[in-house]
Amino acid sequence: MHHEIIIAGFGGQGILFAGQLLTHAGMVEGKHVSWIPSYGPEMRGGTANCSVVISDRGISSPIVTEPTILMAFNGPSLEKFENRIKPEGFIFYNSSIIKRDPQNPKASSYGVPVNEMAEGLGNSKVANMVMLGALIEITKIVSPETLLLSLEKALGRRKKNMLSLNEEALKAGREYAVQRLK
Amino acid sequence: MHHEIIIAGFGGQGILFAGQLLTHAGMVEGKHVSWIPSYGPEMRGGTANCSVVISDRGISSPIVTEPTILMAFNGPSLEKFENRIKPEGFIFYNSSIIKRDPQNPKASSYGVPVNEMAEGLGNSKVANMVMLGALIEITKIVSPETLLLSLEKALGRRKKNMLSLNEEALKAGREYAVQRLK
Amino acid sequence: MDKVIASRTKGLTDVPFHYCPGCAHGIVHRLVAEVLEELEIMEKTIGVAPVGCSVFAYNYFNMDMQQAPHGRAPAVATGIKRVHPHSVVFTYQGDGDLAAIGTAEIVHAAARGENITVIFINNTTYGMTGGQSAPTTLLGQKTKTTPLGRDKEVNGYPIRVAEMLSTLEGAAYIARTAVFDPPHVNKTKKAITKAFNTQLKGLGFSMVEVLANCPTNWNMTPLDSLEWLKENMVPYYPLGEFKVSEEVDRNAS
Amino acid sequence: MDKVIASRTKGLTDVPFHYCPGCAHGIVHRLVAEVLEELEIMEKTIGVAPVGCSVFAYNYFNMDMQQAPHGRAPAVATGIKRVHPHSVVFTYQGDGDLAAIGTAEIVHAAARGENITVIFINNTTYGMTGGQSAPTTLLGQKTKTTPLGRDKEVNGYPIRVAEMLSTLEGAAYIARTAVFDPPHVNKTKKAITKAFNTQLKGLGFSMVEVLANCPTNWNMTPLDSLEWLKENMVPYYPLGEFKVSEEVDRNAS
Amino acid sequence: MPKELMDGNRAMAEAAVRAGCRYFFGYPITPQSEIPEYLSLRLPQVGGVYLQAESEVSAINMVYGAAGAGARVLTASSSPGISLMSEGISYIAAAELPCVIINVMRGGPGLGNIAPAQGDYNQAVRGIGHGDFNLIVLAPNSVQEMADYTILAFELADKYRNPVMILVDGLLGQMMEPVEFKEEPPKQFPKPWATTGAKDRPRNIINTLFIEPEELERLNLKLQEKYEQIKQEECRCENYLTEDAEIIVAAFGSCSRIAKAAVEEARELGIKAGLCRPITLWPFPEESVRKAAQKAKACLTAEMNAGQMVFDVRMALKDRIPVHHYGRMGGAVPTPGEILAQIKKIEVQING
Amino acid sequence: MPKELMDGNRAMAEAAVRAGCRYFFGYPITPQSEIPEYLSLRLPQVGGVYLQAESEVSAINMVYGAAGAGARVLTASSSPGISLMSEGISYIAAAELPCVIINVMRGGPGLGNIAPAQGDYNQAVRGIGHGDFNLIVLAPNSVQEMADYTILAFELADKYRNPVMILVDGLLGQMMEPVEFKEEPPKQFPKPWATTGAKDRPRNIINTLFIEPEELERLNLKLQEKYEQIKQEECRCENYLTEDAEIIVAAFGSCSRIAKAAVEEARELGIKAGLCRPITLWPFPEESVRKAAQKAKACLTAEMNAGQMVFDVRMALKDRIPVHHYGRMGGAVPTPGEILAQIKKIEVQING
Amino acid sequence: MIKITIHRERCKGCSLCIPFCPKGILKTSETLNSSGYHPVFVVRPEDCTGCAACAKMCPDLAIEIVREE
Amino acid sequence: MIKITIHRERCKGCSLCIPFCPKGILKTSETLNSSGYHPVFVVRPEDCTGCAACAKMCPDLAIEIVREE
Ligand SMILES: Cc1ncc(C[n+]2csc(CCOP(=O)(O)OP(=O)(O)O)c2C)c(N)n1
Ligand SMILES: Cc1ncc(C[n+]2csc(CCOP(=O)(O)OP(=O)(O)O)c2C)c(N)n1
Ligand code: SF4
Ligand code: SF4
Ligand code: SF4
Ligand code: SF4
Ligand code: SF4
Ligand code: SF4
Ligand SMILES: [Mg+2]
Ligand SMILES: [Mg+2]
Repeated sequence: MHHEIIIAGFGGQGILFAGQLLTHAGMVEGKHVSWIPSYGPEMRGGTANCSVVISDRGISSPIVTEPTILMAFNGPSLEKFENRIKPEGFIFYNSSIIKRDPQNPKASSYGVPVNEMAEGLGNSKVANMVMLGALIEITKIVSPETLLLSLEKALGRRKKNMLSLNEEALKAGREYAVQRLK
Repeated sequence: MHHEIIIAGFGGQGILFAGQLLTHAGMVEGKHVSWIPSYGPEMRGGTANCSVVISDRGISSPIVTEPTILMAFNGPSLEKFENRIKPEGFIFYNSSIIKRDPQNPKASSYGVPVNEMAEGLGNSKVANMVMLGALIEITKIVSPETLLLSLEKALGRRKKNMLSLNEEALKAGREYAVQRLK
Repeated sequence: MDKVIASRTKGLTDVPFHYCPGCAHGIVHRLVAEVLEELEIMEKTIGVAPVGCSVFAYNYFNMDMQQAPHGRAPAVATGIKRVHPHSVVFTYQGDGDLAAIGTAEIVHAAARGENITVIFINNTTYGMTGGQSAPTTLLGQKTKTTPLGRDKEVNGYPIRVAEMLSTLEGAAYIARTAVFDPPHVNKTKKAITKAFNTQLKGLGFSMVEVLANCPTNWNMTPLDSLEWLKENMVPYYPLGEFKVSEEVDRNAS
Repeated sequence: MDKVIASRTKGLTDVPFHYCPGCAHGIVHRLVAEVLEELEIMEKTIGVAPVGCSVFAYNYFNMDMQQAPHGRAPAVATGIKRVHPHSVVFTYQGDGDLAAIGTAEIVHAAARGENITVIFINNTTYGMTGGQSAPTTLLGQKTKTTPLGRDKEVNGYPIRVAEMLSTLEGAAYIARTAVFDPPHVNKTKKAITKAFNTQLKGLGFSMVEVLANCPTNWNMTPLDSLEWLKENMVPYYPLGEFKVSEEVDRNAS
Repeated sequence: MPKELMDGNRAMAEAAVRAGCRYFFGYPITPQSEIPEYLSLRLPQVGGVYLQAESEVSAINMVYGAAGAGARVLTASSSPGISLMSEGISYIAAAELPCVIINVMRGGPGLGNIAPAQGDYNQAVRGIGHGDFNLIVLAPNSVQEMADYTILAFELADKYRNPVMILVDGLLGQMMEPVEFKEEPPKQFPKPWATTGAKDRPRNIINTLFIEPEELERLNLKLQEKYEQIKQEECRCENYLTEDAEIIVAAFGSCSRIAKAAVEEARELGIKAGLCRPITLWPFPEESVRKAAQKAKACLTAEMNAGQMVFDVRMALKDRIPVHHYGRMGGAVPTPGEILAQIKKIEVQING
Repeated sequence: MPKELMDGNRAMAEAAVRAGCRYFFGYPITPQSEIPEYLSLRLPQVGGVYLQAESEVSAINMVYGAAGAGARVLTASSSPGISLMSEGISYIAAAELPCVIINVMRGGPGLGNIAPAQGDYNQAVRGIGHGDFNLIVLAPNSVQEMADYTILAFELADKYRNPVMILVDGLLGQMMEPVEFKEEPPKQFPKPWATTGAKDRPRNIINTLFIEPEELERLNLKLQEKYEQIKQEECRCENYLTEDAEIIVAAFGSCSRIAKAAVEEARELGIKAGLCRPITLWPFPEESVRKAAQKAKACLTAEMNAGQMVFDVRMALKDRIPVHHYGRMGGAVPTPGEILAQIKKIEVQING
Repeated sequence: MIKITIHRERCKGCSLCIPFCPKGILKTSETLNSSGYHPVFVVRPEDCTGCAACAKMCPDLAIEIVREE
Repeated sequence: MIKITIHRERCKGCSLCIPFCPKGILKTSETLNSSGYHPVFVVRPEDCTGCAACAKMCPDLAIEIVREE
């Protein structure tokens, strides 16, 4: 198992955090992992993305140029990365904002209306979790249990109430995947 | 003609100035010349010396390690340099302060009581000129006329009265050499 | 005929600011540009912006600009002004820039009575690098490098730059203003005008310290940040003119 | 029993000073050393001397010493003091060192209320490098780099360091003294004592600015130089205590 | 100890604490600010001091003071800030004070940008500051190594009384990987020379002024002797797949990770490529480089600069084989594919 | 013009004025203070400005401002002060601003002393400041050359929009020799890019920030291209008695004067020695060095440092012949006799 | 008559203008502009007095006001 | 009784002590010490009051004063 993942979107969409979570879960499951952030000069707004590698074998280069998985949270991100995907790769995209299908025929594409779903749960900030839920349901890259564990660790004691919200969002993402994407 | 000269003494004895004068006169007479100062960290007191090269041919190294001429204004200077003199070289030393003869048998030595002679002229500061007078009289390294010209240029317009004093000191040095050293 | 009450000033280019929503850098950029336009000196003005969130100022101010090393704008401005003494030279500096790494440069530009104008944005933090503490961070204020709040035992006391520079004879005009409401924005513009007039009259060093917000690194909404500024910064950093050389006021606009 | 009225202090080594005849550095060295001896703190004192005529201070002060880069003594002292907070740390700096290249370091040491003591020798020139102008050179004063006298239009105005640093909250004790006659030498010693006591009480930054001569570079006899100091420096640099934190005076020696 | 997921900057910061470092003096600059931010919370917890200096010039001089006073002390910055430390670093080297300096390089010259780069190699290994002196320069290439070599850095600094630089870039500084901190206590070295107050011993002096040329020459000879010893004892290098390699790729730091992937891909294509990764950039592991290139017909250095280490590789190989250079600059990061393309090109040249 | 007897520092200062330089920003330091002292009187006489900055950091940034504003501008310092200029010099190189920087080297590292030394060679030619950039480095060896190359320095700076360093030492700076100033007016170059106030033209921007790696890489490629051109066009070297030389002594600056005397003495003893004197230290005149060594069996570099230029000589000669190094450090100046002794030793080695 | 224009694409939705309008006629839009911000708009343009309080606070020069005569 | 000693070899002949002596008993020597300075000496030691004004001004710690009891 060897996955190279790019998660991309606006700054503020929880892109980097989602990537860290995934990376941590991979580590907990005994995989080799790496995470690299990338952002522009703006403190607010602008674009952000991160590269995650989760693999059974040691990671030589943590740089991801041809991802096996793309998670695109806005249009520009999809445009930038969709054609770099490895054959038989996956594209997860935010269909709340992105109103067209990805153009890469060699990849399996999954649109998830994460903004609407997150707002439905009462907080637009958990859109990233909805997407993660769909991702792990489809790719099985890490187990939901580990991801929850990682989430718990990341949020720490102080944010107990955030935890259940994030948990719900994850679950919603997984359910959406089961019902609508499979 | 090729002379490598070291002039050495206490800071404040006009060592560097005497060297510059000699160098300038050499230049005016069409020789190749160079002058290098050397002094300690003290602003007042301490030791000072300079290396002068006056030559018919181009000067490769301006560094003087084996001088053909030493002008020693105090004891430590004589001690430091007397044994580095080239065979057939000259030693001029300040016999007002240095109460022993130089030890180098291969060099011709000339003691000049420059402090007393300068004080006799009313200003201990022209001791350096007295020594220069003796030097040029004995070695003919530059002519007295050129040296006076250089002196005039160095003192500039503002110090006319200093000029005649310096002139007198030069002359006294030359006369001493004629009468006592030849 | 229509009368324009508010519109884009020619002192700025058309490039949208990269600043965070509600950041005072935008307000002060506009004020400086308006003053330069109104004084009709844009064509002879050279601006200097060192490093800080305003490092991209050369994209915005519609005139000759030099970007400068962190903290060194007053030295760079001095170099320019000595070459072109009849030009108008200003620096635009943050509090990390001016009050930390650039302390020597600002003190000596003021002491020399260097005939330049300094716009000093005091937002109590290093905005650009993500909110570390600055020499102007208030006691108790939390930043990325004073995670438990600034402690005078460890980090000492915030520096009041305007007061400090006012002890220097070369300083001809020194004022501190703030931009938390429209009247204070007006006062800030007046002070900036006075500062540039000081330079135009050749009177020496002029500086306007503007108390500003950094909603992003303060972790506040823009409106809350203005409130915080008014309630916490103004008491420690009193507003007003600290030094006005006689001639500045004489027939000042 | 015999009573010693004046003798060499144990605070100094036996090495003769390299200073020029009549240079005040010697007087102030003696005063600092005497105070350290009298307060019985030599064994826990670490001195820092940066570059200037007093760069060889490590040869003279009979205690642990660090020589520091030009202007950076307050930073070096800060490093030492943070590692050994119960030691006594002082710097000994010239005016080129402290008021020019080291401006940022001294301002921030004072602002931090760094618990160190600074002895600041203001002789209006760069003694060691041969008499160039300093930030404290008086208007009209001739130096090697102001050959026609300091001109405010070009070089600006002399900085009054004591006054400037007194605007900073971290400064607990700031005084200016001079050493042109025995009574003022006494006052200087009192101020130095107070400064070290400030540190011993943990009150923060203390500095004594001492108006001093540089007969060599002023081109004067030592006695004339003291007269010049009194007549020209004192009017521009008034003597006195500029800042005395309450606790300093409370049962101060 | 379980593994933690950490970015390289924080891993170095935590490792410093574990190495017994209790003092950090620095000034914020991207992309290293995680180090001061982490330590501003962490150091006070262990009785240490985090102090933000007013500038990098001040920071390095605080380090000078603290190191002279006998402490294990750290500073960190990025390219422009390191330049400002040049004078201070020269003093620290001259005074033979131990300390650790982290440079998380970014794109240059000038203000440049905050993207990862390796343009400060020359500065670190031979040009920083005035006069003849050397820093020991360590170039880890993973978060784990960043932790491990930080501890080593403190030990080497104390052992040789010499400043040690850890030279990484923004990519390594901000990359997260699992890291494990070892439990062993750090090695300690006595410091009888430190200025701690001259109680019950002769006074100590920290000094770099030697007015007599003879004296200063003596210091220089002593330093050169020490550097010779370090060259003998401290060269470190990782050679990977080099035994039978016809093409050696030499790379350090983050770029060596990318080069490693390229080498692996080349092997899959049947090209006998190998990786030579200097870990100490000074002393430069000449022997290991020569050993790596024993069977090689060509060498390629891959760097994120205009060609800096390539110079040392050429010196080491004495031009026995051609040494090519592939570089990206200004914060641009090469991909394994780009390096592979270079390897292929060379393969064609040497094997026709 | 009649010859004048002048020290090297003043000769450079006067030459700068004659080259049209009207601005000097600097900070006093021995052994270069004659430059600011001279200019503080001289510049106002010709309508220029001498300004003593509060530090070397400030001085170099004043230079940055003045150069950006289109002026011919000079600064001068000595080793520790040059280190403090590192950051600013990197900015100036990145912004492609022309200026001249004089380093009158002294003994290092640290505060060292004020005696002449050549320990900043590496710093000047490859390590000063962060990022990939180069200064043009000129190394005159007489007072006349100091004057001539100062004028050349201003011309090269303007021509290539690049900072130029004149690298000398205290021996040259304070040595007096006859000097003749040429009457030709200095070459001038238009500066349409300068910030002079944007009247009747689009505005000008002086900048070194390029946030996108691609952009910054483009700047770097442009710089590298320029450096390549300079390498092609500006190498300067003096070869003396090298045609038939079996032993080449390579030396620069003041040390080359001493080496020259040693070579002459060797010739008198019948040893075929020759002198190769790089005048541009960057670009390093590799071709000329190779040419000088055409018939040579060995090379000796003589430097007042621990061995810095020797590296470039070795690179140039690609280890075709052994390259020895003789160095004095800390302000100690070698004598012709010392160098001669080395030549003799090598002579024995190569000719048995 | 006062004509006030708030440039939807320049506005970053910071709200600094809103509380300073004496007429209380500024409001945040529900919709996003292309930069992802909720811009401000004028609820009752006819009530605007042209006092420019809003424009003075606007960091992004999003507000233009003209008195048409 | 006051015993005042001026260390001839430490004195640099700067004269700073001379004018501050209320008794006017300090004077510059005609002869040089080994550093080349004309040191100061006490003309009438018995007149010395031990006021130490001289010692306070001396930069070179050349003056020692003891009250013998
Ligand atoms: C020599 C150097 N040190 C550090 C930095 C990193 N840096 C960039 S901006 C900045 C501080 C910005 O704060 P401030 O000046 O207050 O401006 P603001 O962003 O708050 O407007 C720092 C430390 C740098 N670019 N150069
Ligand atoms: C970085 C650096 N710049 C310049 C110098 C040269 N320098 C040595 S001492 C000094 C100034 C000394 O003046 P001051 O501090 O007033 O001390 P003083 O000699 O007058 O007591 C200077 C400029 C230096 N050593 N280091
Ligand atoms: S970080 Fe702060 S100062 Fe910088 S643009 Fe954002 S709000 Fe303004
Ligand atoms: S140069 Fe001046 S300051 Fe230095 S020792 Fe001499 S008199 Fe004192
Ligand atoms: S101009 Fe005045 S009334 Fe009109 S919208 Fe703005 S603040 Fe309100
Ligand atoms: S102040 Fe300007 S940017 Fe902010 S909400 Fe109002 S119109 Fe928009
Ligand atoms: S102690 Fe007083 S009386 Fe005695 S010599 Fe000194 S100054 Fe004169
Ligand atoms: S003050 Fe001291 S050094 Fe000066 S003359 Fe008097 S005794 Fe001598
Ligand atoms: Mg700020
Ligand atoms: Mg001074």
